[in-house]
Amino acid sequence: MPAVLTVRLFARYADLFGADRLEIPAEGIETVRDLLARIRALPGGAAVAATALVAVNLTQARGDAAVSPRDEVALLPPLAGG
Amino acid sequence: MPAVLTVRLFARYADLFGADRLEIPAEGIETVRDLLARIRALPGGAAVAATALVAVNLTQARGDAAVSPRDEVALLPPLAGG
Amino acid sequence: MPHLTRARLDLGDLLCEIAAPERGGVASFLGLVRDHHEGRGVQGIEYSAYEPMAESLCEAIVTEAQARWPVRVALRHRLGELVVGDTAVAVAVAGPHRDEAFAACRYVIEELKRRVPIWKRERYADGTEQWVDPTREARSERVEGRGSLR
Amino acid sequence: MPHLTRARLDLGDLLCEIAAPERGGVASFLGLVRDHHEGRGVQGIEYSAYEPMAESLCEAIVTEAQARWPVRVALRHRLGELVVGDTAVAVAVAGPHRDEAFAACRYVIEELKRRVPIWKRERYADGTEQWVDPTREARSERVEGRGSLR
Repeated sequence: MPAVLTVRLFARYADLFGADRLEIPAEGIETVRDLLARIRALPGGAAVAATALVAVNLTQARGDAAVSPRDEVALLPPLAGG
Repeated sequence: MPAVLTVRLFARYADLFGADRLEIPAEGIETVRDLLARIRALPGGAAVAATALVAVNLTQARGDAAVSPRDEVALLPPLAGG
Repeated sequence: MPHLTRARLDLGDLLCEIAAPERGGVASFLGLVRDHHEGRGVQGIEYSAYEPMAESLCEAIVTEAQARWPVRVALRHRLGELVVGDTAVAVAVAGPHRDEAFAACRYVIEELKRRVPIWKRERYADGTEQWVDPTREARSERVEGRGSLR
Repeated sequence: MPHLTRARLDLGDLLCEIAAPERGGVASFLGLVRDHHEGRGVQGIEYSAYEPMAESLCEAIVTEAQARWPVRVALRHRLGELVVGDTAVAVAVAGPHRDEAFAACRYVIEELKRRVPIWKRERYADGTEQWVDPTREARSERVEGRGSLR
Protein backbone atom coordinates (compact mmCIF):
# COMPACT_ATOMS: atom_id res chain seq x y z
CA MET A 1 0.00 0.00 0.00
CA PRO A 2 1.58 3.33 -1.01
CA ALA A 3 2.03 5.84 1.81
CA VAL A 4 -0.50 8.68 2.05
CA LEU A 5 -0.49 12.05 3.72
CA THR A 6 -3.73 12.87 5.51
CA VAL A 7 -4.46 16.59 5.40
CA ARG A 8 -7.18 17.98 7.66
CA LEU A 9 -9.37 20.68 6.12
CA PHE A 10 -11.34 23.44 7.82
CA ALA A 11 -13.88 26.14 7.07
CA ARG A 12 -13.55 27.53 3.54
CA TYR A 13 -11.19 24.76 2.45
CA ALA A 14 -13.47 22.01 3.75
CA ASP A 15 -16.26 23.57 1.68
CA LEU A 16 -13.95 23.89 -1.34
CA PHE A 17 -13.08 20.19 -1.44
CA GLY A 18 -16.37 18.99 0.06
CA ALA A 19 -14.43 17.02 2.65
CA ASP A 20 -12.91 17.25 6.14
CA ARG A 21 -9.66 15.66 4.99
CA LEU A 22 -7.67 14.88 1.87
CA GLU A 23 -5.70 11.65 1.39
CA ILE A 24 -2.73 12.48 -0.79
CA PRO A 25 -0.13 9.98 -2.10
CA ALA A 26 3.05 10.88 -0.27
CA GLU A 27 5.40 10.06 -3.13
CA GLY A 28 7.38 13.11 -4.21
CA ILE A 29 6.23 15.22 -1.24
CA GLU A 30 9.09 16.15 1.08
CA THR A 31 8.10 19.56 2.37
CA VAL A 32 5.12 21.78 3.12
CA ARG A 33 5.83 23.59 -0.15
CA ASP A 34 5.61 20.34 -2.12
CA LEU A 35 2.36 19.48 -0.38
CA LEU A 36 0.80 22.86 -1.13
CA ALA A 37 1.75 22.59 -4.79
CA ARG A 38 0.09 19.16 -4.97
CA ILE A 39 -3.07 20.43 -3.28
CA ARG A 40 -3.26 23.45 -5.58
CA ALA A 41 -3.10 21.10 -8.59
CA LEU A 42 -6.21 19.20 -7.42
CA PRO A 43 -9.60 20.02 -8.98
CA GLY A 44 -10.71 23.26 -7.29
CA GLY A 45 -7.32 23.56 -5.63
CA ALA A 46 -6.39 26.78 -7.44
CA ALA A 47 -8.60 28.59 -4.89
CA VAL A 48 -6.08 27.63 -2.18
CA ALA A 49 -3.59 30.49 -1.74
CA ALA A 50 0.03 29.63 -2.58
CA THR A 51 0.79 31.17 0.83
CA ALA A 52 -1.91 29.21 2.67
CA LEU A 53 -1.07 28.30 6.27
CA VAL A 54 -0.12 24.71 6.94
CA ALA A 55 0.10 23.25 10.43
CA VAL A 56 2.29 20.21 11.12
CA ASN A 57 1.67 18.52 14.46
CA LEU A 58 -0.38 21.49 15.74
CA THR A 59 2.30 24.05 14.88
CA GLN A 60 2.33 26.45 11.96
CA ALA A 61 5.02 25.25 9.53
CA ARG A 62 7.18 27.10 7.00
CA GLY A 63 7.37 26.08 3.34
CA ASP A 64 10.66 24.23 3.82
CA ALA A 65 9.44 22.21 6.84
CA ALA A 66 9.40 18.45 6.27
CA VAL A 67 6.14 16.49 6.15
CA SER A 68 5.69 12.74 6.32
CA PRO A 69 2.73 10.35 6.61
CA ARG A 70 3.39 10.14 10.37
CA ASP A 71 2.63 13.85 10.87
CA GLU A 72 -0.74 15.43 11.65
CA VAL A 73 -1.05 17.91 8.81
CA ALA A 74 -3.74 20.60 8.44
CA LEU A 75 -4.49 23.22 5.78
CA LEU A 76 -5.70 26.42 7.43
CA PRO A 77 -7.77 29.14 5.73
CA PRO A 78 -7.11 32.75 6.81
CA LEU A 79 -7.68 32.96 10.57
CA ALA A 80 -10.76 34.85 11.74
CA GLY A 81 -11.07 34.33 15.48
CA GLY A 82 -12.24 36.96 17.94
CA MET B 1 -21.63 92.25 59.20
CA PRO B 2 -18.29 91.89 57.36
CA ALA B 3 -18.36 89.63 54.30
CA VAL B 4 -16.95 86.11 54.71
CA LEU B 5 -15.67 83.49 52.29
CA THR B 6 -16.88 79.99 53.08
CA VAL B 7 -14.29 77.40 52.11
CA ARG B 8 -15.29 73.74 52.02
CA LEU B 9 -12.71 71.27 53.33
CA PHE B 10 -12.24 67.59 52.49
CA ALA B 11 -10.25 64.55 53.55
CA ARG B 12 -6.81 65.46 54.90
CA TYR B 13 -7.61 69.17 55.10
CA ALA B 14 -10.87 68.57 56.98
CA ASP B 15 -8.82 66.56 59.51
CA LEU B 16 -6.14 69.26 59.63
CA PHE B 17 -8.56 72.03 60.63
CA GLY B 18 -10.99 69.75 62.44
CA ALA B 19 -13.84 71.18 60.40
CA ASP B 20 -15.78 70.70 57.14
CA ARG B 21 -15.57 74.37 56.28
CA LEU B 22 -13.66 77.54 57.13
CA GLU B 23 -15.29 80.96 57.41
CA ILE B 24 -12.69 83.52 56.38
CA PRO B 25 -13.14 87.32 56.43
CA ALA B 26 -13.18 88.33 52.77
CA GLU B 27 -11.41 91.66 53.25
CA GLY B 28 -8.16 91.77 51.29
CA ILE B 29 -8.88 88.53 49.41
CA GLU B 30 -9.32 89.08 45.70
CA THR B 31 -7.90 85.90 44.17
CA VAL B 32 -7.37 82.20 44.81
CA ARG B 33 -3.72 83.02 45.57
CA ASP B 34 -4.74 85.54 48.27
CA LEU B 35 -7.10 82.98 49.78
CA LEU B 36 -4.45 80.25 49.89
CA ALA B 37 -1.98 82.62 51.57
CA ARG B 38 -4.59 83.45 54.23
CA ILE B 39 -5.39 79.77 54.82
CA ARG B 40 -1.71 78.87 55.12
CA ALA B 41 -1.30 81.57 57.78
CA LEU B 42 -4.00 79.96 59.97
CA PRO B 43 -2.97 77.73 62.91
CA GLY B 44 -2.00 74.39 61.30
CA GLY B 45 -2.33 75.94 57.85
CA ALA B 46 1.36 75.53 56.98
CA ALA B 47 0.55 71.88 56.20
CA VAL B 48 -1.54 73.09 53.24
CA ALA B 49 0.63 73.07 50.11
CA ALA B 50 1.23 76.46 48.51
CA THR B 51 0.13 74.76 45.28
CA ALA B 52 -3.00 73.17 46.81
CA LEU B 53 -5.93 72.80 44.45
CA VAL B 54 -8.80 75.24 44.88
CA ALA B 55 -12.17 74.80 43.20
CA VAL B 56 -14.41 77.79 42.56
CA ASN B 57 -18.00 76.92 41.65
CA LEU B 58 -17.12 73.24 41.06
CA THR B 59 -14.25 74.04 38.70
CA GLN B 60 -10.53 73.92 39.45
CA ALA B 61 -9.29 77.51 39.59
CA ARG B 62 -5.87 79.04 38.90
CA GLY B 63 -4.06 81.29 41.38
CA ASP B 64 -5.14 84.48 39.63
CA ALA B 65 -8.84 83.52 39.46
CA ALA B 66 -11.15 85.86 41.37
CA VAL B 67 -13.02 84.68 44.48
CA SER B 68 -15.88 86.43 46.22
CA PRO B 69 -18.30 85.56 49.05
CA ARG B 70 -20.89 84.59 46.40
CA ASP B 71 -18.72 81.74 45.10
CA GLU B 72 -18.72 78.13 46.26
CA VAL B 73 -15.06 77.65 47.20
CA ALA B 74 -13.36 74.36 48.13
CA LEU B 75 -9.83 73.44 49.16
CA LEU B 76 -8.86 70.08 47.67
CA PRO B 77 -6.13 67.75 48.97
CA PRO B 78 -4.17 65.72 46.39
CA LEU B 79 -6.70 63.66 44.41
CA ALA B 80 -6.68 59.91 45.01
CA GLY B 81 -9.66 58.45 43.15
CA GLY B 82 -9.68 55.12 41.36
CA MET C 1 -10.54 25.23 32.08
CA PRO C 2 -10.50 24.70 28.30
CA HIS C 3 -10.26 27.95 26.35
CA LEU C 4 -12.78 26.86 23.72
CA THR C 5 -16.38 26.27 24.69
CA ARG C 6 -19.83 25.91 23.17
CA ALA C 7 -21.45 27.40 26.29
CA ARG C 8 -22.40 31.06 26.70
CA LEU C 9 -19.48 33.15 27.90
CA ASP C 10 -19.84 34.97 31.19
CA LEU C 11 -17.24 37.59 32.07
CA GLY C 12 -18.05 37.13 35.76
CA ASP C 13 -16.73 33.56 35.61
CA LEU C 14 -13.42 34.77 34.17
CA LEU C 15 -13.13 37.54 36.76
CA CYS C 16 -13.58 35.01 39.57
CA GLU C 17 -10.79 32.83 38.19
CA ILE C 18 -8.21 35.62 38.24
CA ALA C 19 -9.22 37.63 41.31
CA ALA C 20 -6.80 37.77 44.25
CA PRO C 21 -6.28 40.21 47.13
CA GLU C 22 -2.95 41.45 45.75
CA ARG C 23 -4.34 42.30 42.30
CA GLY C 24 -5.91 45.74 42.13
CA GLY C 25 -6.24 46.33 38.38
CA VAL C 26 -8.50 44.24 36.16
CA ALA C 27 -8.76 44.91 32.42
CA SER C 28 -11.07 42.92 30.21
CA PHE C 29 -12.20 42.68 26.63
CA LEU C 30 -15.33 41.18 25.11
CA GLY C 31 -15.83 40.63 21.40
CA LEU C 32 -19.55 40.50 20.58
CA VAL C 33 -21.37 39.52 17.38
CA ARG C 34 -22.30 42.75 15.59
CA ASP C 35 -25.39 43.28 13.44
CA HIS C 36 -23.39 44.39 10.41
CA HIS C 37 -20.08 43.80 8.64
CA GLU C 38 -18.72 45.56 5.57
CA GLY C 39 -22.10 47.19 4.97
CA ARG C 40 -24.14 43.96 5.16
CA GLY C 41 -26.73 43.08 7.78
CA VAL C 42 -25.53 40.14 9.89
CA GLN C 43 -27.93 37.77 11.67
CA GLY C 44 -25.45 35.38 13.22
CA ILE C 45 -22.00 33.80 13.06
CA GLU C 46 -20.91 30.19 13.18
CA TYR C 47 -17.48 29.79 14.79
CA SER C 48 -15.36 26.69 14.24
CA ALA C 49 -11.76 25.82 15.11
CA TYR C 50 -8.97 23.35 14.62
CA GLU C 51 -9.60 22.52 18.22
CA PRO C 52 -6.44 20.81 19.54
CA MET C 53 -4.21 23.42 17.89
CA ALA C 54 -6.43 26.32 18.99
CA GLU C 55 -6.48 25.07 22.59
CA SER C 56 -2.74 24.69 22.63
CA LEU C 57 -2.15 28.17 21.16
CA CYS C 58 -4.61 29.82 23.57
CA GLU C 59 -2.73 28.23 26.44
CA ALA C 60 0.61 29.38 24.96
CA ILE C 61 -0.64 32.96 24.62
CA VAL C 62 -1.91 33.01 28.21
CA THR C 63 1.43 31.66 29.40
CA GLU C 64 3.36 34.24 27.37
CA ALA C 65 1.32 37.11 28.83
CA GLN C 66 1.76 35.80 32.37
CA ALA C 67 5.53 35.50 31.84
CA ARG C 68 5.87 38.99 30.39
CA TRP C 69 3.73 40.83 32.95
CA PRO C 70 2.96 40.06 36.65
CA VAL C 71 -0.66 39.16 35.84
CA ARG C 72 -3.18 36.35 35.79
CA VAL C 73 -5.09 35.87 32.52
CA ALA C 74 -8.37 34.14 31.69
CA LEU C 75 -9.23 33.59 28.00
CA ARG C 76 -12.31 31.97 26.50
CA HIS C 77 -13.54 31.69 22.89
CA ARG C 78 -16.95 30.38 21.98
CA LEU C 79 -17.64 27.94 19.13
CA GLY C 80 -20.89 27.04 17.35
CA GLU C 81 -23.86 29.16 16.27
CA LEU C 82 -23.95 32.66 17.76
CA VAL C 83 -26.51 35.41 17.26
CA VAL C 84 -26.14 39.20 17.35
CA GLY C 85 -25.09 40.38 20.81
CA ASP C 86 -23.57 37.04 21.86
CA THR C 87 -20.05 37.13 23.27
CA ALA C 88 -17.60 35.37 20.93
CA VAL C 89 -14.42 35.98 22.89
CA ALA C 90 -13.66 37.10 26.45
CA VAL C 91 -10.30 38.08 27.95
CA ALA C 92 -9.81 39.14 31.56
CA VAL C 93 -6.51 40.13 33.14
CA ALA C 94 -5.79 40.96 36.76
CA GLY C 95 -2.55 42.52 37.93
CA PRO C 96 -1.18 44.72 40.67
CA HIS C 97 -1.68 47.87 38.55
CA ARG C 98 -3.63 48.95 35.52
CA ASP C 99 -0.70 49.42 33.11
CA GLU C 100 0.19 45.73 33.12
CA ALA C 101 -3.46 44.67 33.06
CA PHE C 102 -4.24 46.76 29.98
CA ALA C 103 -1.03 45.77 28.18
CA ALA C 104 -1.53 42.06 28.78
CA CYS C 105 -5.22 42.18 27.84
CA ARG C 106 -4.37 43.87 24.57
CA TYR C 107 -1.57 41.38 23.90
CA VAL C 108 -3.84 38.38 24.41
CA ILE C 109 -6.61 39.53 22.09
CA GLU C 110 -4.16 40.61 19.35
CA GLU C 111 -2.23 37.33 19.49
CA LEU C 112 -5.44 35.31 19.51
CA LYS C 113 -6.59 37.02 16.32
CA ARG C 114 -3.18 36.64 14.72
CA ARG C 115 -2.31 33.04 15.63
CA VAL C 116 -5.25 30.91 16.77
CA PRO C 117 -6.94 28.72 14.10
CA ILE C 118 -10.56 29.81 14.49
CA TRP C 119 -12.91 30.64 11.63
CA LYS C 120 -16.28 32.29 11.28
CA ARG C 121 -19.06 32.02 8.75
CA GLU C 122 -21.44 34.97 8.75
CA ARG C 123 -25.15 34.54 8.09
CA TYR C 124 -26.61 37.63 6.43
CA ALA C 125 -30.09 39.15 6.55
CA ASP C 126 -30.60 38.16 2.90
CA GLY C 127 -30.15 34.47 3.73
CA THR C 128 -26.66 34.08 2.24
CA GLU C 129 -23.56 32.99 4.17
CA GLN C 130 -19.84 33.65 3.79
CA TRP C 131 -16.56 32.71 5.43
CA VAL C 132 -14.88 35.81 6.81
CA ASP C 133 -11.38 36.50 5.46
CA PRO C 134 -9.66 39.33 7.36
CA THR C 135 -6.64 39.24 5.00
CA ARG C 136 -8.88 40.00 2.02
CA GLU C 137 -10.58 42.85 3.93
CA ALA C 138 -7.23 44.37 4.86
CA ARG C 139 -6.23 44.29 1.17
CA SER C 140 -9.45 45.83 -0.08
CA GLU C 141 -9.33 48.50 2.63
CA ARG C 142 -5.84 49.43 1.46
CA VAL C 143 -6.99 49.66 -2.15
CA GLU C 144 -10.01 51.76 -1.20
CA GLY C 145 -7.83 53.97 0.99
CA ARG C 146 -5.45 54.65 -1.87
CA GLY C 147 -8.29 55.59 -4.23
CA SER C 148 -10.05 57.97 -1.84
CA LEU C 149 -9.36 61.62 -1.23
CA ARG C 150 -9.55 61.41 2.56
CA MET D 1 -27.33 57.17 36.52
CA PRO D 2 -25.14 59.04 38.99
CA HIS D 3 -21.45 58.16 38.67
CA LEU D 4 -20.87 58.06 42.43
CA THR D 5 -22.57 55.44 44.52
CA ARG D 6 -22.40 53.81 47.93
CA ALA D 7 -23.77 50.54 46.52
CA ARG D 8 -21.61 47.61 45.41
CA LEU D 9 -20.41 48.01 41.83
CA ASP D 10 -21.43 45.36 39.33
CA LEU D 11 -19.68 45.34 35.96
CA GLY D 12 -22.66 43.52 34.46
CA ASP D 13 -24.88 46.55 35.11
CA LEU D 14 -22.46 48.81 33.26
CA LEU D 15 -22.19 46.38 30.34
CA CYS D 16 -25.99 46.34 29.98
CA GLU D 17 -26.11 50.13 29.82
CA ILE D 18 -23.70 50.37 26.88
CA ALA D 19 -24.54 47.24 24.87
CA ALA D 20 -26.01 47.68 21.41
CA PRO D 21 -26.14 45.46 18.29
CA GLU D 22 -23.76 47.70 16.34
CA ARG D 23 -21.05 47.65 19.04
CA GLY D 24 -18.76 44.64 18.80
CA GLY D 25 -15.85 45.62 21.04
CA VAL D 26 -16.21 46.11 24.79
CA ALA D 27 -13.24 47.08 26.95
CA SER D 28 -13.55 47.48 30.68
CA PHE D 29 -11.50 48.28 33.74
CA LEU D 30 -12.06 47.53 37.40
CA GLY D 31 -10.02 49.02 40.23
CA LEU D 32 -10.20 46.79 43.30
CA VAL D 33 -9.05 47.37 46.88
CA ARG D 34 -5.70 45.61 47.28
CA ASP D 35 -4.40 43.99 50.45
CA HIS D 36 -1.19 46.04 50.46
CA HIS D 37 0.17 49.47 49.54
CA GLU D 38 3.76 50.68 49.74
CA GLY D 39 4.71 47.62 51.70
CA ARG D 40 1.96 47.93 54.33
CA GLY D 41 -0.91 45.49 54.86
CA VAL D 42 -4.24 47.15 53.98
CA GLN D 43 -7.55 46.06 55.51
CA GLY D 44 -9.87 48.53 53.88
CA ILE D 45 -10.28 51.96 52.28
CA GLU D 46 -12.75 54.74 52.95
CA TYR D 47 -13.53 56.73 49.81
CA SER D 48 -15.01 60.23 49.99
CA ALA D 49 -15.58 62.93 47.38
CA TYR D 50 -16.50 66.53 46.80
CA GLU D 51 -19.66 65.06 45.38
CA PRO D 52 -21.21 67.74 43.15
CA MET D 53 -17.85 68.53 41.55
CA ALA D 54 -16.93 64.85 41.19
CA GLU D 55 -20.28 64.03 39.55
CA SER D 56 -19.93 66.90 37.15
CA LEU D 57 -16.35 65.95 36.21
CA CYS D 58 -17.22 62.26 35.72
CA GLU D 59 -20.00 63.32 33.37
CA ALA D 60 -17.59 65.65 31.53
CA ILE D 61 -15.02 62.87 31.10
CA VAL D 62 -17.64 60.46 29.76
CA THR D 63 -18.85 63.12 27.32
CA GLU D 64 -15.30 63.86 26.18
CA ALA D 65 -14.60 60.18 25.49
CA GLN D 66 -17.85 59.77 23.59
CA ALA D 67 -17.05 62.85 21.48
CA ARG D 68 -13.52 61.71 20.68
CA TRP D 69 -14.34 58.06 19.83
CA PRO D 70 -17.51 56.44 18.43
CA VAL D 71 -18.24 54.70 21.74
CA ARG D 72 -20.63 54.52 24.65
CA VAL D 73 -19.11 54.79 28.13
CA ALA D 74 -20.34 53.79 31.59
CA LEU D 75 -18.37 55.00 34.64
CA ARG D 76 -19.04 54.36 38.30
CA HIS D 77 -17.00 55.12 41.44
CA ARG D 78 -17.91 53.80 44.85
CA LEU D 79 -17.83 55.88 48.07
CA GLY D 80 -17.83 54.80 51.72
CA GLU D 81 -16.12 51.95 53.52
CA LEU D 82 -14.64 49.27 51.24
CA VAL D 83 -12.79 46.09 52.14
CA VAL D 84 -10.08 44.17 50.27
CA GLY D 85 -11.43 42.82 46.98
CA ASP D 86 -14.24 45.37 46.68
CA THR D 87 -14.52 47.24 43.40
CA ALA D 88 -13.76 50.95 43.88
CA VAL D 89 -14.10 52.06 40.26
CA ALA D 90 -15.60 50.49 37.13
CA VAL D 91 -15.32 51.71 33.54
CA ALA D 92 -16.94 49.97 30.58
CA VAL D 93 -16.73 51.11 26.97
CA ALA D 94 -18.48 49.66 23.93
CA GLY D 95 -17.61 50.60 20.37
CA PRO D 96 -17.66 49.19 16.88
CA HIS D 97 -14.07 47.92 17.21
CA ARG D 98 -11.57 47.17 19.94
CA ASP D 99 -9.08 49.98 19.21
CA GLU D 100 -11.57 52.69 20.12
CA ALA D 101 -12.92 50.73 23.06
CA PHE D 102 -9.46 50.25 24.61
CA ALA D 103 -8.39 53.85 23.92
CA ALA D 104 -11.54 55.35 25.42
CA CYS D 105 -11.45 53.04 28.45
CA ARG D 106 -7.88 54.04 29.18
CA TYR D 107 -8.70 57.72 28.70
CA VAL D 108 -11.58 57.61 31.17
CA ILE D 109 -9.66 55.94 33.99
CA GLU D 110 -6.60 58.19 33.53
CA GLU D 111 -8.70 61.38 33.48
CA LEU D 112 -10.70 60.21 36.49
CA LYS D 113 -7.52 59.76 38.49
CA ARG D 114 -6.12 63.07 37.31
CA ARG D 115 -9.15 65.35 37.66
CA VAL D 116 -11.95 64.00 39.85
CA PRO D 117 -11.98 65.13 43.52
CA ILE D 118 -12.11 61.77 45.29
CA TRP D 119 -9.98 60.82 48.28
CA LYS D 120 -9.16 57.62 50.08
CA ARG D 121 -8.11 56.84 53.62
CA GLU D 122 -6.41 53.48 54.02
CA ARG D 123 -6.93 51.34 57.12
CA TYR D 124 -3.86 49.22 57.86
CA ALA D 125 -3.47 45.85 59.52
CA ASP D 126 -1.75 47.55 62.51
CA GLY D 127 -4.88 49.64 63.21
CA THR D 128 -3.54 52.95 61.90
CA GLU D 129 -5.08 54.97 59.06
CA GLN D 130 -3.70 57.38 56.49
CA TRP D 131 -4.92 59.60 53.65
CA VAL D 132 -3.35 58.48 50.39
CA ASP D 133 -1.35 61.13 48.55
CA PRO D 134 -0.33 59.95 45.05
CA THR D 135 1.71 63.13 44.47
CA ARG D 136 3.91 62.34 47.46
CA GLU D 137 4.36 58.73 46.28
CA ALA D 138 5.36 59.87 42.80
CA ARG D 139 7.98 62.18 44.34
CA SER D 140 9.43 59.53 46.61
CA GLU D 141 9.48 57.01 43.75
CA ARG D 142 11.45 59.49 41.67
CA VAL D 143 13.92 60.10 44.47
CA GLU D 144 14.37 56.38 45.08
CA GLY D 145 14.77 55.78 41.34
CA ARG D 146 17.55 58.37 41.13
CA GLY D 147 19.44 56.81 44.01
CA SER D 148 19.27 53.23 42.77
CA LEU D 149 21.60 51.49 40.35
CA ARG D 150 18.85 49.84 38.28
